[in-house]
Order: sequence, then C-alpha cells, then structure tokens
Amino acid sequence: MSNFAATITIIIVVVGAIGLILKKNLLMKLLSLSIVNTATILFFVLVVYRPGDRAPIGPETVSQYADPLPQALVLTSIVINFGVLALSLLFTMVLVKRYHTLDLGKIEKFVKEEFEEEKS
Amino acid sequence: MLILFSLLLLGLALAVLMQERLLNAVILLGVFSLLSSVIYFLVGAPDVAVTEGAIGVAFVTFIYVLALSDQGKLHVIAEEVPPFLFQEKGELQGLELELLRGFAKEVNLELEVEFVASDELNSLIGGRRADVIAGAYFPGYIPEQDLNNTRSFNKAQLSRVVCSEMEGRRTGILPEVEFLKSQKGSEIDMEEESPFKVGEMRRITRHQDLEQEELVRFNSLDRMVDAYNRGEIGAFVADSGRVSNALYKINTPLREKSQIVALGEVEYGFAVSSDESDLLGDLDGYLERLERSDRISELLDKYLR
Amino acid sequence: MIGLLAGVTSYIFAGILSLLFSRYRYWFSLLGWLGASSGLAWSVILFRDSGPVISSLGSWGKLGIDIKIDETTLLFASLVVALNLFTLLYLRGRREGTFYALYNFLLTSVYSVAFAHDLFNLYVTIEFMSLVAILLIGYERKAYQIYAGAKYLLISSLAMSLYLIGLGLVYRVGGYLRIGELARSLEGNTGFSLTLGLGLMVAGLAVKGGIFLFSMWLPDAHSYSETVVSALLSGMAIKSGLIGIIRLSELVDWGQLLLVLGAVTGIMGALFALMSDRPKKVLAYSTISQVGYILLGIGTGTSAGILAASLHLLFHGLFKALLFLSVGAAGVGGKDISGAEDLSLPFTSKAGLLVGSLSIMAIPPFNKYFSKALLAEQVNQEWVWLVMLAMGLGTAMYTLKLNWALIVESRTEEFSKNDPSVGAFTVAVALSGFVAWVMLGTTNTVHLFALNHLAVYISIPLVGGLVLLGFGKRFSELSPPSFPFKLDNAMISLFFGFVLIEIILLIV
Amino acid sequence: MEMDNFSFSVKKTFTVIIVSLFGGLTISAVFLGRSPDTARIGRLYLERGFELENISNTVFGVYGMFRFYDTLLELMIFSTAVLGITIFSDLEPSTRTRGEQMIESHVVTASASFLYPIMAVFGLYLAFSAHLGPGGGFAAGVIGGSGILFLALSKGAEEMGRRFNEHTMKRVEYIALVFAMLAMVLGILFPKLIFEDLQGIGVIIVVNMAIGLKVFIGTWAILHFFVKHRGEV
Repeated sequence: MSNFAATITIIIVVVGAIGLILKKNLLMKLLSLSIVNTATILFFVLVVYRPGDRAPIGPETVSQYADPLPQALVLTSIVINFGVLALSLLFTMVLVKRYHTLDLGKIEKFVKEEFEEEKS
Repeated sequence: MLILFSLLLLGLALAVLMQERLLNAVILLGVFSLLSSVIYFLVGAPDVAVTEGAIGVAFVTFIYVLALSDQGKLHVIAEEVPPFLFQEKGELQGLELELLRGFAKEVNLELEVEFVASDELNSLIGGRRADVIAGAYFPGYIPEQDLNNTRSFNKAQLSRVVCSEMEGRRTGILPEVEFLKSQKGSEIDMEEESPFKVGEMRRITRHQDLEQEELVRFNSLDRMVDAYNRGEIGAFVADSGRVSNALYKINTPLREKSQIVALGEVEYGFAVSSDESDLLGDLDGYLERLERSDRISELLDKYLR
Repeated sequence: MIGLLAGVTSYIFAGILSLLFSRYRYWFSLLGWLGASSGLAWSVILFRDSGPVISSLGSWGKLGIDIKIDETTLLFASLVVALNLFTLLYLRGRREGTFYALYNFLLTSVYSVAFAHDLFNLYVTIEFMSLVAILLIGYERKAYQIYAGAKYLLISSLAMSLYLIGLGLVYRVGGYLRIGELARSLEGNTGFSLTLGLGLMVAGLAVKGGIFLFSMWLPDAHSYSETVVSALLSGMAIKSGLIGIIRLSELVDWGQLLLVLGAVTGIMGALFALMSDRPKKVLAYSTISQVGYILLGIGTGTSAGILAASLHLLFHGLFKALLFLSVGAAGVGGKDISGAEDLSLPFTSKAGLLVGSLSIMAIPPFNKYFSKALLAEQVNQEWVWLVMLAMGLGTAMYTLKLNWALIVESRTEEFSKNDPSVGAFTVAVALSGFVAWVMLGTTNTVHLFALNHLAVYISIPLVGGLVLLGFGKRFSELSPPSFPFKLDNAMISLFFGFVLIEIILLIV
Repeated sequence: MEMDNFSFSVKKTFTVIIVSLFGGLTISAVFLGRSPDTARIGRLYLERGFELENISNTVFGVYGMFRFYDTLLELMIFSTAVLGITIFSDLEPSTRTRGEQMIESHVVTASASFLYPIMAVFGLYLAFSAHLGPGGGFAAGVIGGSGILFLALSKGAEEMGRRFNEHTMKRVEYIALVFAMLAMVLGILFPKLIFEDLQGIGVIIVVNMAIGLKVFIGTWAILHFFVKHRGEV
C-alpha cells in the first residue's frame, strides 16, 4: 500500500517537473519546483514506510517503529529546499526589478542583449 | 487513507499548476504543504510533520505572499498628457483617470498610476509591473505582438503645426507618429466614407508628406515644443490632444504665426498585455457599456470641449 | 577525522570572522588556509602510515557518518588548498567581508566533499557547495549573472531531487547509507530498482559535475561570473559532482556507461569551445570537454584508472584556474578574440596562458601529460582510444586558436600591469608536472617517456595546428547554439540524459 | 519567437514524453524493489537510540547526535541563504508608494499581538523538548521567527526593524553558529564524554537552543527582507 502512495508522489514529481519546464512565468516555475521538492521528500519517507509503523518515540519493542533514519535525513532536506527557495525568490526579485517581467523568454532575450552590449 | 490523501495531494498539485492568478496558486501550495504534513503524521513521522508545518506551510507561504502582495492592484502606466491623464497639485486628474477609476471599481482592483516616458512604455508592460497602458495612447503604437489593444473611446485629428516663417526646416515627430508613418501601404482613402468601426484605426491619408521631409524624433512633447520654440524645427506633427497641449507652451509671438493642418485621423484607446486576456475582455466590455450609455460623450464634453 | 575537522572548522571560522570583523578579512582567510593545509598534511601523514582509511565521525561506529582518506581525497583536498592559496594571492585583500565569507564557505563545502563517504553526507555537502556557488555567481548583481545563477539554482535543485529519489530507492534495497557498508550489502544485487536508483543518483551528480546533456547551465554560469569565481567553480566546484561519481563507482560496475558519457562530453565540449570566440566562454566549454577525460578514467573501472581520473581532476583544476586568472587579470575574458589586435595583455598573463595551454594540450613534461598518459594505459577499447585522440585534437585546436589571438596577435602591456600572483601560479603549475613525475615513481614514468608516447603527444597539437590553419576561417564563422543552454531546454536535456543513462545501463 | 524552429507544441510533447518516461521507470523501480527487513541501519538506530535514557525521540538521536555533522552543514546552508538575503538587502525598496501598515484590520492586529507570545513560548518549548518528542531547534527557530511576523503584523514593519537592531542580531546569529560548531567539534572528538558521561542532556538542550536562536534570527532576517521589498515580484 505504501508502494501505491510512493507511486503517487512520483506522479506528483512528474507533474511538477512538467510544470517546471513548460510554465513561462518564472514564479510559476518556482512553485512547480516547490511541488517537486515536497513530493520528493514525501517519497523518501513513504518508500521505506511499512503499514502500521509508529513514530519512533518512546522505548518499546523495536519492530513496531518506523525507520528513524529517513525522517532525520528529510528534516535536513526540507531546510535545504527552503534555502534554495529563498535564494531563487531573491534572484527572481532582482530580475523582476531589472526587467519588470516574469516571463522567462523575455528575460532571456534581455539578458542576452545586455551581455552583448556590455562586452562589445 | 494514505492513498486517499496522496490522491488529494496529486489533485492539489494539478490545481496549483492550473491557476491563472499567482496568489491563488501560492495559497494552494500552502494547502499542498499542509496536506503533506498530515501525511507525515499518518506514516509515523511527527518530527517531519512539525518541521514541514513550520517551514512549508507557514514560512514559505508567508514569503511568497509577501513577494506578491500587490496583486490586487490595477497598474496603469502612462505618459503624462493633459487633459487625458495628468497630475495637478499632487492629484491625478483627467479623462482617462475617470474611465479607469470606474473600471477598477467595477473589477474590484485598486488603481495605481505610474507616469513614465513614452519610450519606456514598451519595456514596462507585461509581467506584473503594469497591466494597462494609457495616456492618449494610439492602439497599435507599440509594435509588440504581445500587446492587445482595447476598443477606442475617442477619435482625434492628427495635425501638423507649422510656423509660416520657418518653411524648409526639419519637422519634429513623436515616436507614436513615427509608428504611423511606418504603416504605409495600409492607408485608407478618406474620400471613400467607410462606416466608422470602433476599435479600428484610421491611417494617415497624406503620409507621403511626411516621407519627403527630414524628420527629427523626440521622445517627449516638451522637448519637441522647446525645440520648436528655439527654432530648431520648423514644424511638428502630433495628435490633436497633444497639439492643444503644446499650443499652451509655444511662445506667444510664435503661436500667432503657427497654423494647424489636419493630416488624418487617429484613435485613442488602451493597451493590455496579451497574457491578460480576461482583463482585455473586461475593459472592452466596460468601454462598450459606457459608449452605449452616452457617459463617454459626457466625459468628452467635460474634458475636451 | 582530525584532517577533516581542522579544514572545515578553520574555513567556517574564517568565513564567520571575516563577516564579523571585516577589517581583518584577508588575514582570517589566510588563517583558514593555514588550518586547512595543516589538516591536509595530517591526512597525508595518516595515509602514508596506514594506507586508505575509513573512519566514523564521532566514533559512533556503524551509526555515524563515514569519512574516507584515499588518493582521491588527498588529490582533491590538495587542489582545494592550492587554489585557495593562489586565488587568495590574486584577490590580495580586494572585495568585502561578505565575499570572503562566501569564499570560505565554498572552500568548506568542497573540502568536506573530498572526505565524504556517506551518500547523504555527499548530498548535503554538494548542496551546500551549489548554494554558495550561486551566490558567488550572482555576487556582482549584473542581470546576466543573476540569470545564470537562477538557471543553475533551478536545474541543480531539480537534479538533487532526482538524487534524493535515487537515494530512497537505494536505501530501501541496501539498508545503509555509508558507502563501505552499502557496497557489502549490495554485493551481487543487480535488481532493476538498484540500477535505476543509482542511475538517478548519477544523473543528479552529473548536473553538478559538468557532464554534457546534464550541465547545460555551466557555460553561462562560468563565463558570466567574475574571474576568481570562474576559476574556483571551473577548477574545483564542479569536481565535487565527479567525486560523488567516483564514490558511487565503489558500489556498482558501470560497464560502458561512463565511457559513453565521457566520450560525448569530451567531444561536444571541445566542439563548442572551438566555435566560441570569447576567452571565458572557450574556457567554460573546455571545462566540459576536460570532464570527459575524468569520466573515461572512472569508466575504466580499475584503481589505476580512478587514480588517473583523480590526478586529472587535480591538474585540470590547476591549469584551468590559471587560464581563467590569466585571462581575467588582463581583463579580456569577455572580449571577442577575432579583434585581438586591439587587446593588450601583460607579460604574466601571456606566460600563464602559455603554461596553461601547454598543460591542457598534454605536452610532456607538463602536468596533464602524466594523467592523460596514465589514463591511456588503462584504456583497452579501441573506440575509446579514437575518442581520446579526437578530444586531444579538439583541445589542441581551440587552445591554439586562443593562444594565437591572445599571445601572438595582441600587444604586450608595460611592466607595471603584471600580476605577481599570476606569475607565481604559473611557476607552480609549470612545476606541478615534475611533482607528478616524482609522485608516480620511476617505474611508471620510464614507461611514460617511451619514444612512441612522446611522438603521439607532441604530434597531436601539430596536427591540430595544421587543421586550424586549413579550416580556421570555417570555424570562426560558426558560433555555438544558444538553444540547448536555455533554462527549459537544459531541464529537458537533463531528463533526456537520465533516460539515456537508464537505457545504457539496462541494455549494454 | 525565440524558440528557433522548435515550436512550442513539439517542445510540449517531447517534455511530456521524456518526463513521463522518467516517471514510468521510477514507478516500476518502486514496485520491483524489495525492502529487506533485516540488516538495516534503521533498526540499529532504534536499538541504540532506545538504550540512551535521555533521548526518547530516536529521530532526534539520529540528527542531533549520530549524524550531527550533517545537521551542522544544514545549518551552514541555512546561514548561507540568510547571508545571501542580507547581501541583497540593500536593494532599493520599491519606488512606488505603499501603505506603511500591511494590514490595518483591527481583528488581525489584536489576534496577532495575542498570538505572538504564544508562538514564542511554543518555539521555546520545542527547543527544550526536542529530545523527548517531535520538534527540534530548527522548527523551534522557524516558529519563533514566524512569531516575529505576527509582531510585524500587529506593530508594523518599522517597529519591527527598531525592536530588532540589524547589527546586533547579525552578531548574535553568528555567535550562535560558532557555538553550535564548537559543540559539533567537541561532540565528534569526545562523544563518549559529552553524550554518555556527562549525561548529554544539558549539552543537547544548549545546542538546540543555539540552533534555535540562529534559525530564529535567520528567519527574522529573511522575513524582514521580504517585508521591506514586499510586492516586488
């Protein structure tokens, strides 16, 4: 059963990745990236989950508890993803301030023009 | 239970990606995180659930919302052209202001007007910087494909101001008019009285006149009038709204020697970024209703006559 | 353990202190370098006494995080320390406290990648590296830098998600994260789940490691950022991804996969470098090309092959950083070299370019000759030989093109513009070949200096020069396509590359 | 227009196919893989974790003790993000005029000033009790930092900037980081001494508080930046 849940998280990753590639709006790209990252983390926990696992708190017999390692690792990656998000939002802000648009195609065009201008 | 929640999560992910308005998408993303936090509780990972709840649900959503927090506004960028849209004693005034204010009220947005130079209009529209271009705007002036023009609310003369003593000098021109000059080949014969269609632009009839002269381009009306006053140019071409505006600024002796020659007909309207088709429809509908209720001619009487 | 801790803590302290007391930022960074190099020295002594060491941080035994000290670790850590020293000399106190903080954090992350021997620790250190790298890329706030940084950020975050998915699959099958234990647990297991998981992890690392199809962000990021940053990124930051791949190769026999990837990377990189006409762009594409050699080395699967790859990793870091710094010190990085008569370079930059170019063309006795010859010995498939020959030819051609413009055609500036740090670095890179000679010992090198070897390695640049004379005009008309390097397309090519990896792993 | 001759629909189809292939492969790997119940490191963690009397939350044991090095690097990543934000914080704020107060509604103001101390207390509680139940320094810091947002809501951004002097905060933040790092070095060099002989508990709480403080200030810095530049995107 946890296999099915893990499968669904992979589908969410696929959906998010397609959004990440096809959305033209930079902020929508960031939202898609957030979806991909959240689903990945969820996958990491779900893929080792066995039905009936309990939270690894409190000393009782070992076999009933969920594997604590993925949970501990996932805490780290949540923070990492947050760092990525904060920085990408910051960079988006700087780009928007400069070019007044969120459209990636336009930004790419402007960036190229500006680079050619500065270096020639 | 787990699968049910996972499916719900998938649905939410799709919903986030399908949102047109960014703010809605962000809020749905918060719900998405909340739901994943619930799933962590279900699978015996309360630590992760608490952290995801604190960071994913609260903090990330806050940041996104803060970054987006002026979404409920209608950003208008415009060149300052009295009596269409201008600032007097720190207050906005003008014909277009009344139109836009009414529209903003109708669609429940807060109106925000930013005055920019006319050559900046192009770079500012689109994205989230500006929604509407106004300020005695000719539909089609900015030759970007991703701009949609609304129907027009008024038509006007395109006129040339000539000083009889300065024959043979160069002619000043504004970028807007220069655009019309480039529209050759699509000119409409004024003799043939085709029925006037709203939203369609009349071309200059005698634009060949402009072709033969030596033209100087100015980015703002003020600078062009200054040059006219100093005698650097012998004539200039502008639309009637701007011409009447310019006449105030021309020195009195020069003004008496100037005469106005009609060149053709143009229209005033607004432009909307092409990724906002809803806004275009709303604005068009609003203008059409105004026209039918004769409110627009009242306004025209008030400001232009 | 002490080696790692000394480096990491001294770098982190140097970073934090240069933020808090920015007046003494330069001295803190020097102290950081001192700490790291003493940590490295400690590790070298340990390695000499007892060979490769794997130890658990905090003596938690099986429960802790493993670190490993072997040839790869030491070579990479010495690259970090060396580049640290020379870039620090190049900076000479320029730049603000925040820059030094980021600089030291970058060194922290890369230094700790060298020691990592735990799959999740690898993930964390590499993510740390890329976050700092992104801030350094966008540090000057030029819009194109910010764009390049954002591109790197999005692609690498996506890639690390793939890595994490792969890690989940591998952990479910293997049950461990420490590579040594995991290798034992996975022995004989060739299940689909494992293959796919490892494929995902390689795809994730490949994005960081500058492999063609995966690292399409690289040319922009490395050529748009400022010179020191370019040198650090091209020289050592992308190597952390490759270190990851070296570590993963302990788990599984990759077969032909890395050879194919290496061949594609090497040839495409050289081709694009040949078409570019701005020095920094040429060097950025050249980095992609040189990564090809490292992959070929890992792909041979022998321990000598991995040693060759690690040596190449070190040498490439040295000469590429030297080339970037020479070009940057002369301020010609972004200029078009077709109009090189108008450019003027100081003498040190020209000398640096010359030594760097001789190295990159693998002319004996410059450093790359040793790693390349060692690698060639390990290769036993004919097509790989041909690929290496083609890569050598391409390298020679773009290097000669660059040299012709920047050394011969350009003017030489007056003495005062010379940069002593570039001069010192030039001497160090020139001497590093002899160090390699001594290190590899007489048995290997006698063999390497056989006449037929020498003939091959000297004739490749000659042939390259001749081809360039014949077809040079043709090449300068071309320019590399911008199409695959756009954000969306780069992400598509990442997934495409992953599917390709899986196909190769499953079929071949 | 810049898509060369690669039209958008081709790109769309190609993307969907390639990414779905990736998804299909991964999903089949999920179903084909077996998870061995024995010989996993997770069981060892549970056994060893429950042996330690002071720590009943094994997850905390993993990231707070056995793998503290990772946690420290994670903290460095967070610091880097905060550093990035502060580097860019001198970007000129938006030129357009905006209301000083984010939300004027009295209900929000009242409830925010009521919620803020509650969140602060909750954050402190999480930092203190991470070894016993869910929580930990990180979540604690973020919750406390979000409490600051509520303070900003009730008192306005200006007041928030005044109450938390940027310069002092930065110093406290880095001192907290140095503290956590020293703890790591000690914990790695003398794990037995700190975690077993000294009963660990005091050290753990202090380390958690240090992490919580650092994250709290980092959260504050990020929020301050985004409040200052709100509506930029």
